[in-house]
Amino acid sequence: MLEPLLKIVDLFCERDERILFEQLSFDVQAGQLVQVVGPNGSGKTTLLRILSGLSSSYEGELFWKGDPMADVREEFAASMLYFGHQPGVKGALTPEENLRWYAAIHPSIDERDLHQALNKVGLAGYEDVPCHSLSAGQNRRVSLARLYMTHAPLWILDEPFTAIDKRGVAEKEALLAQHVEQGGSVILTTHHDLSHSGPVTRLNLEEYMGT
Amino acid sequence: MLEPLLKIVDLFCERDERILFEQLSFDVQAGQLVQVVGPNGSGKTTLLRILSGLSSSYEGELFWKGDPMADVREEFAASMLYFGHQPGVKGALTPEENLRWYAAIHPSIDERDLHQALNKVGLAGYEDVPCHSLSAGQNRRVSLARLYMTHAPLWILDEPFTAIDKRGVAEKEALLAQHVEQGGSVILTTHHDLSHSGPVTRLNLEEYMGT
Amino acid sequence: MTSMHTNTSDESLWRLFSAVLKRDLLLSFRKKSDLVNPLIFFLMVATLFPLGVSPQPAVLSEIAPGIVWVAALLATLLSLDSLFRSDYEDGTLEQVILSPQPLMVVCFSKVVGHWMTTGLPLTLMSPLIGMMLFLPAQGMLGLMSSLLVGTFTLSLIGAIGAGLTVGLKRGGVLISLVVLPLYIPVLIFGTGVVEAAAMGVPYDGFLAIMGAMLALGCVLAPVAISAAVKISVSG
Amino acid sequence: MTSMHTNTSDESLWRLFSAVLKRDLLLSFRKKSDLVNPLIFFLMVATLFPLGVSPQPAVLSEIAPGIVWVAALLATLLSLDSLFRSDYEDGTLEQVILSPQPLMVVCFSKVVGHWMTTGLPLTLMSPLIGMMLFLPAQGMLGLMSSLLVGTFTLSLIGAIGAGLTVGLKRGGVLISLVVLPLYIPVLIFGTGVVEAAAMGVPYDGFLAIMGAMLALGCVLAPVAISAAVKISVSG
Amino acid sequence: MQFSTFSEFINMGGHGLYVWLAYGIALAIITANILMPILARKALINNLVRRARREKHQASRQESQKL
Amino acid sequence: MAGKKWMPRWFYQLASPRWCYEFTGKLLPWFAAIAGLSLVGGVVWSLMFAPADYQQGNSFRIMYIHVPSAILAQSCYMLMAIAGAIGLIWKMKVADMVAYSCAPIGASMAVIALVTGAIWGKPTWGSWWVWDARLTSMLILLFLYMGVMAMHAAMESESMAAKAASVLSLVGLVNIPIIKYSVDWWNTLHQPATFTLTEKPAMPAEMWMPLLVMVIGFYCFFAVSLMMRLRTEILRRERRAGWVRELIVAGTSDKG
Ligand code: HEM
Ligand SMILES: Nc1ncnc2c1ncn2[C@@H]1O[C@H](COP(=O)(O)OP(=O)(O)OP(=O)(O)O)[C@@H](O)[C@H]1O
Ligand SMILES: Nc1ncnc2c1ncn2[C@@H]1O[C@H](COP(=O)(O)OP(=O)(O)OP(=O)(O)O)[C@@H](O)[C@H]1O
Ligand SMILES: [Mg+2]
Ligand SMILES: [Mg+2]
Repeated sequence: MLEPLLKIVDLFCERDERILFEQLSFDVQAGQLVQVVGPNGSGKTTLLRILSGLSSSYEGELFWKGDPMADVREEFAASMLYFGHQPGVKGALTPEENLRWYAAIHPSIDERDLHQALNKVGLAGYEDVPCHSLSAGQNRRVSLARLYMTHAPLWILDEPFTAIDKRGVAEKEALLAQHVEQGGSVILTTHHDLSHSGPVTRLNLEEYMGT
Repeated sequence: MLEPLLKIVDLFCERDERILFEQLSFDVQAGQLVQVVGPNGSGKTTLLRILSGLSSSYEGELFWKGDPMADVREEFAASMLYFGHQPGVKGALTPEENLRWYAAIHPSIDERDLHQALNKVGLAGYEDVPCHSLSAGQNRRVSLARLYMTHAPLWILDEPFTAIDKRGVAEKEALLAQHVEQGGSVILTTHHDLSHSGPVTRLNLEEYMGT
Repeated sequence: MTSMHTNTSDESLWRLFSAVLKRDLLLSFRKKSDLVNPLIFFLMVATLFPLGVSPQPAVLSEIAPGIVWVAALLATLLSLDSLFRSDYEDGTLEQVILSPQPLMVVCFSKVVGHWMTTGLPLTLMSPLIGMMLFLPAQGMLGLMSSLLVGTFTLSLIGAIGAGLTVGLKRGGVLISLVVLPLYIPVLIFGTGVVEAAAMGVPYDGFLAIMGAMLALGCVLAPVAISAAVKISVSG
Repeated sequence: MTSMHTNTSDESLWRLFSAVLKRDLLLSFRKKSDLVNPLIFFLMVATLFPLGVSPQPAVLSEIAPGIVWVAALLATLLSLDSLFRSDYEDGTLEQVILSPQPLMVVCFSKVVGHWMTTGLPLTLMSPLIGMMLFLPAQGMLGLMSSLLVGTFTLSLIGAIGAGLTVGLKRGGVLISLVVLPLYIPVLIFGTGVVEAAAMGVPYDGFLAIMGAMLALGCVLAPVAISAAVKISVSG
Repeated sequence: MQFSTFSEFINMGGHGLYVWLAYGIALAIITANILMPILARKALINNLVRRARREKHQASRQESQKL
Repeated sequence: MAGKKWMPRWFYQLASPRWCYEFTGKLLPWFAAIAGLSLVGGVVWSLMFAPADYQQGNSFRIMYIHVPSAILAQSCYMLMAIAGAIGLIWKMKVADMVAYSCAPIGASMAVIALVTGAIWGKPTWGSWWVWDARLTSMLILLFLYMGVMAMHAAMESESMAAKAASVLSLVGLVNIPIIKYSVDWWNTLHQPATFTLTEKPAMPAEMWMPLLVMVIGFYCFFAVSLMMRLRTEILRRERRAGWVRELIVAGTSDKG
C-alpha cells in the first residue's frame, strides 16, 4: 500500500482528569471503512472531533497524505466531510435551501446532484417544506443527503444512523460500501451492526483506555 | 381480559395538510408491550405525544381505565412515565441531583432507589460529575435511570435506545420485559429490533396512513 | 401496582414549592455569573446615560428616578428570557407539564427564585447607582422600597411573556414586546414613588398602589404563566 | 477522486460572501418578526423615558440625543445575541468552521446581514422617535447619519461578543457585559454628532471620527470575530 | 512629623474620616489580595495531599487483592 | 511554531510551568520584603511626615494610595492583554495563567482607585462622584476587567476560557486609547472642566517622594500577589504532572 490517507500517531486525550485514550496509533488507507467502537462515554465522539479538526485538546500527531496536519489544514478541509451529533439543518429553510447552502460553503459538494440526492434519501416531495416541520429522522436525512452530493474522499460520520428507519439504514450502508469501493475512506461510529457495508476495520477504544 | 389500561378510539391526526393517521383504534392492556413502527416521518412521535397528553391537535377519543381521558388527567399523569426525544437532563446538575428533582415532581418515582438505579445504568462513579461533561449516551442513561425508580404502570418511550451502546440496550430490554411481566405496560418507538423483550405487539402506522 | 393519586394537601404543595425553588437557586449559585451579571448590566446601563445625555449633576439628578427604574426594568427583562428556556430546551419543562403536580405552583416557585436572584440584589445595589446619578439622599429609601415591591411584580408579569415565547427559537426581543407594555404601570408608579421621596413629599399612597398591583399579580399571574407554558410546550 | 484546493480568488470570495448574506437575509425575511422586533423594542425603550422621566418638551429635547442613541444601542445589543446562536445550536456553525472557506469572510457577511436587518431599519425609523422626543428638526440629519455609521460599528463590535458567548447556555446577559464597555466611544461620538446638529453647529469632524472607527472595525473585527467563533466551537 | 498630638493625627484637620476610610478600605482590599491566594493554595494542597493518599491507598489495596 | 530560533532562551524556560514555579519561588521572598518595607514606610511617611496640601489640607494624603492604585490598574490591564496575546499566539500555558491571575488583581486596584477617589471627592468637590473624564475612564476600565472575569467564570473548559478571555482583553486593549480619547473629548464638550486632576501645583519633593515609595510598594505588592496566584494556578493545572506529585509527597512544608 501507498501512503495512508490519514495517519494517527500516538494520540493522547484526557478529559476531566480521566484519560480517554493514549498511545492510539492507526492508519486510514484509501478504500478503508473504519468503525470506531466502544461503550458510551469511551471517547468516540471526542476522537472524531479531533480527527476532523474541531477539537484541539489532544497530544500526538496527525498526518494527511504524509504531511503534518497543521501544514495542510485547508486541503484536508476540502477533502473531508463531517457529520456530527447535530444534523446541521436550519429549521426555517427547506431541504433544498439547506443543501444549496452546503454546496456554497463546501467546494466538494456539487449543487447539480441536489434533486437526485433528495430523491435518494426519500425526501422527494418535501423539497419546499421548512425543515422544522419534518420529523427527527427526516431532518437527519436532509443532512445525510450531502453524502450523495460530495466528491470528498474522506467521510467522518458520528452516529449517522440515529433516528433513521431500517430501510434508510440499509440504503446508507450501501452508499458507504460504494464509496469505499471507489477508493474513498470512511471513519464512523454507530451502535448498529454494519451488515451491508463490505469489509469493516474496527477500532476498539477500550483497548487504548487510560489506566 | 379486563378493562384495557389505555383505549384509543378512532384517532385522527393531520399536520400541514397531510393526514398522518386516521381511524386508528387500539387497546393497551396491562402486561402488554406495544411497539409503534413506521418509517421516518410516519407520525410515531406525534402519536406518542398525543397519548401522553403533550399534544392536543387530534380528533378521536382516549380512555384511561375506561374513563374518558379529560376526566382523569391527573390520575393518568401520576401513573404514566414519558421519555421523549430530549433526555430532560440539566447539564449543570449532577446525575444524582437530576434524579432527585424528578423524584420531587413525580410521585411515582422513589428517591430511595436512586443509587441502585444509577448503578444499574452504569453511572456509578459519575454521581457528582455535572451532566454537561458526560457523553451523549451517558446523558440519556441518566434519564433512563428513572425507569428503575418508578412505580408507574404505563411507560411511553420515544426512541429510548438512541445513542445507547449494545450492552445498555440489552439491559434496558430486559427491564422492559420485567416491567411487562409484573403487569405494567409499555408503548415505545424504536428503530432497533427488540430481541430480549418477550412478546411484542406491533402497531404499524403505515396501515393507518391517510390517503 | 396501584394507581397513585396526587396529594394536593398544603404540605405536599409546600414541599414541591421548596424543591423547585431549591433547584433553581442551586442552578444559579452553581453558575455565579448568573447572579452577578444582571447586577453589572444594571450598573452599565445606568452609566450609559451620563455618557449619552449629560454629565451635569443638575440634569442627572432630575432624570435619575426614571433612569434607575428603566435600567432595573431592562435588567429584569433580559434575565427573564432564560427563565424557562433552558428547561424547555433540555426537555425538563415537558416533564414538569406531564407530572401530576400543579404546574401553577412550579411556575410561582420559579418566579420567586428568579426574583431572589435578580430583583432582590438589584434593590440592594440601587443606592450606589442613585448616588452616581446624584439622587438626593432622602430619595434613597423611596428608591429601595419601590424597587423591592416593583421588581417582584416585574418578575411575575415578565414570566408570562417568558412562558409565551419559550417555544420560539429567537425569543430574545419578542419577549420585550410582549412584556414592556404591561410594565408601564409599574414604571410610572415606581418613578412616582422615587420622585416624591426625592422631593421629600410622602409617598406611601403610591407605594400602596404598587403593593396592590403586586397582590393582584401574585393571584393572577401564576394562572397565566402556567397556561402560557402549557401552550408553548404542547403547541 | 482528487483532493480539492480552495480557490481563494476574489471572485470566489465574493460568491461565498453573497451566498452567506443571501441566506441570512432569507432567514430574516422568512421570520418577519426578526425584522420588526428590534424596531419595536427601539420604539418602546424610547417611549419608556417620557413615562419614567418627565413628559415636558424642554426636558425631553435636552435628553433626546442620548436616549435615542442608548435605545438604538440596546436594540442592537439584544438582537446580536442570536447572531451565531441558532447556527451553533443546530450544528451549522460547526460545518462552516470545518469548510475550507475563510471563516473571516463568512463572519463579515453575517455582520453585514445583521446590520441590514437591524441597524439600517433603525436608522430609517429614528426621525420618528426624534420627533416624539422633541428633537429639533435640524438635528434629524445628524441623527440619521450618525446612526447609519454608528450602528454598523456596533454590529461589528457586538459580533465579537456574540462569537465569544455563543457556546454558553445562558449567554443573554453576559454578552452585554462584554460588549457594553466597548460601545462607549460610539455612544459618545454618536450623541456628540446629534447634539452638535441640534444646536446647528457643524458636526462633520465627529462624523469623520465615527467613520474612522468604522474603518478600523471593518479591518480588525472580522479577525477577532472569527477567532472568537473558532474558540467557542472547538472548545 | 506633621502632627503634634495623637488626637490631631486621628482628626487630620477635620478630614480624618475620609483619610482613614480610604486607607482602611485600601488596606482591606490589599490584604484580601494577599490572603486569598494563600488560602486557595492551602485548600489546593490539602486537596492534592488527600487525593495522593487515597490513590496510594487504592493502589496498595489492589496489590493485596492480587496477592 | 514560526520564529522559534529568534526567541531568547528565558522565554522557553518561562514556558515551562515547572521552571516558572521554581523561579517565582525564588523571587517571591525578595519582592515580598521590598513590598512590605516600602508600603509600611510609605504609609507612615505619607500619613505622618508629608506636608498637608495648602488647599486641600490633610485629605490630600489620600493621593498616596489613590494614584499608585490608579496607575497599577492601568498597567495591570496591559500585562493581562500582552500575556493573553502570548498565550494565544505561542500556546504558552504559563502566559494564560498569568493573564488569568492578573484580572482579579487589576480589578481590585481599579476598585481601590475608584473608592479612594470617591472618598477624596467628598471633601474636595462636595460630592462622592462626578462624571469627570478620568473617573469615567477608570470606571470603564473596571467594566472591562469585569467582562474578562465574567468570561473566565462562564466557560467550563480552562483552555477555552483562557483563549476567549485573551481575545476579549486584546479587543479591549485596542479600545482603551479610543475610550480614553472619547471620554476626554466628551467631557470637554459637555462641561468646562471644573476640577482638573492634571492641573496640579508643582509638587515639592517632600510630597512626591513618599508617592514614589508608595508606587514602588504597590508594584512590588502586585508582583507578589501575581506570583502567589500564578503558583497556585500552576499547581492546580499541573496537578497530574510528576513534579507536582513529588512536591506534594515531599511534604506540605513548602509554603509561600
Ligand atoms: C472616583 C474618583 C476618582 C477616580 C476614579 C480617579 C482616577 C484617577 C486616575 C485614573 C488617575 C491617573 C493616574 C495616572 O495614570 O497617573 C488619577 C490621578 C490623580 N488623581 Fe484621581 N480619581 C478620582 C478622584 C480624585 C480626586 C477627588 C482627586 C483630588 C481632588 C484626585 C486627584 C488625583 C491626582 C492629584 C492624581 C495624580 C495626577 C497625575 O499623576 O497625573 N482624584 N486619578
Ligand atoms: N412541528 C411540526 N409542524 C408541522 N408538521 C410537523 C411538525 N413536526 C412533524 N411534522 C410532520 O409530521 C410528520 C410526523 O412527524 P413525527 O415526528 O411524528 O414522525 P416520526 O414517526 O416520529 O419520525 P422519526 O422516525 O423520524 O422520528 C412528519 O412527516 C412531519 O412532516
Ligand atoms: N464537555 C465535556 N467536558 C468534559 N468532559 C467531557 C465533555 N464531553 C464529554 N466528556 C467526557 O468525555 C468522555 C467521552 O465522551 P464522548 O462524547 O467522546 O463519548 P462517546 O464515546 O461519544 O459516547 P456515546 O456513545 O455516549 O456518544 C465522557 O465520558 C465524558 O465524561
Ligand atoms: Mg458520542
Ligand atoms: Mg420521532
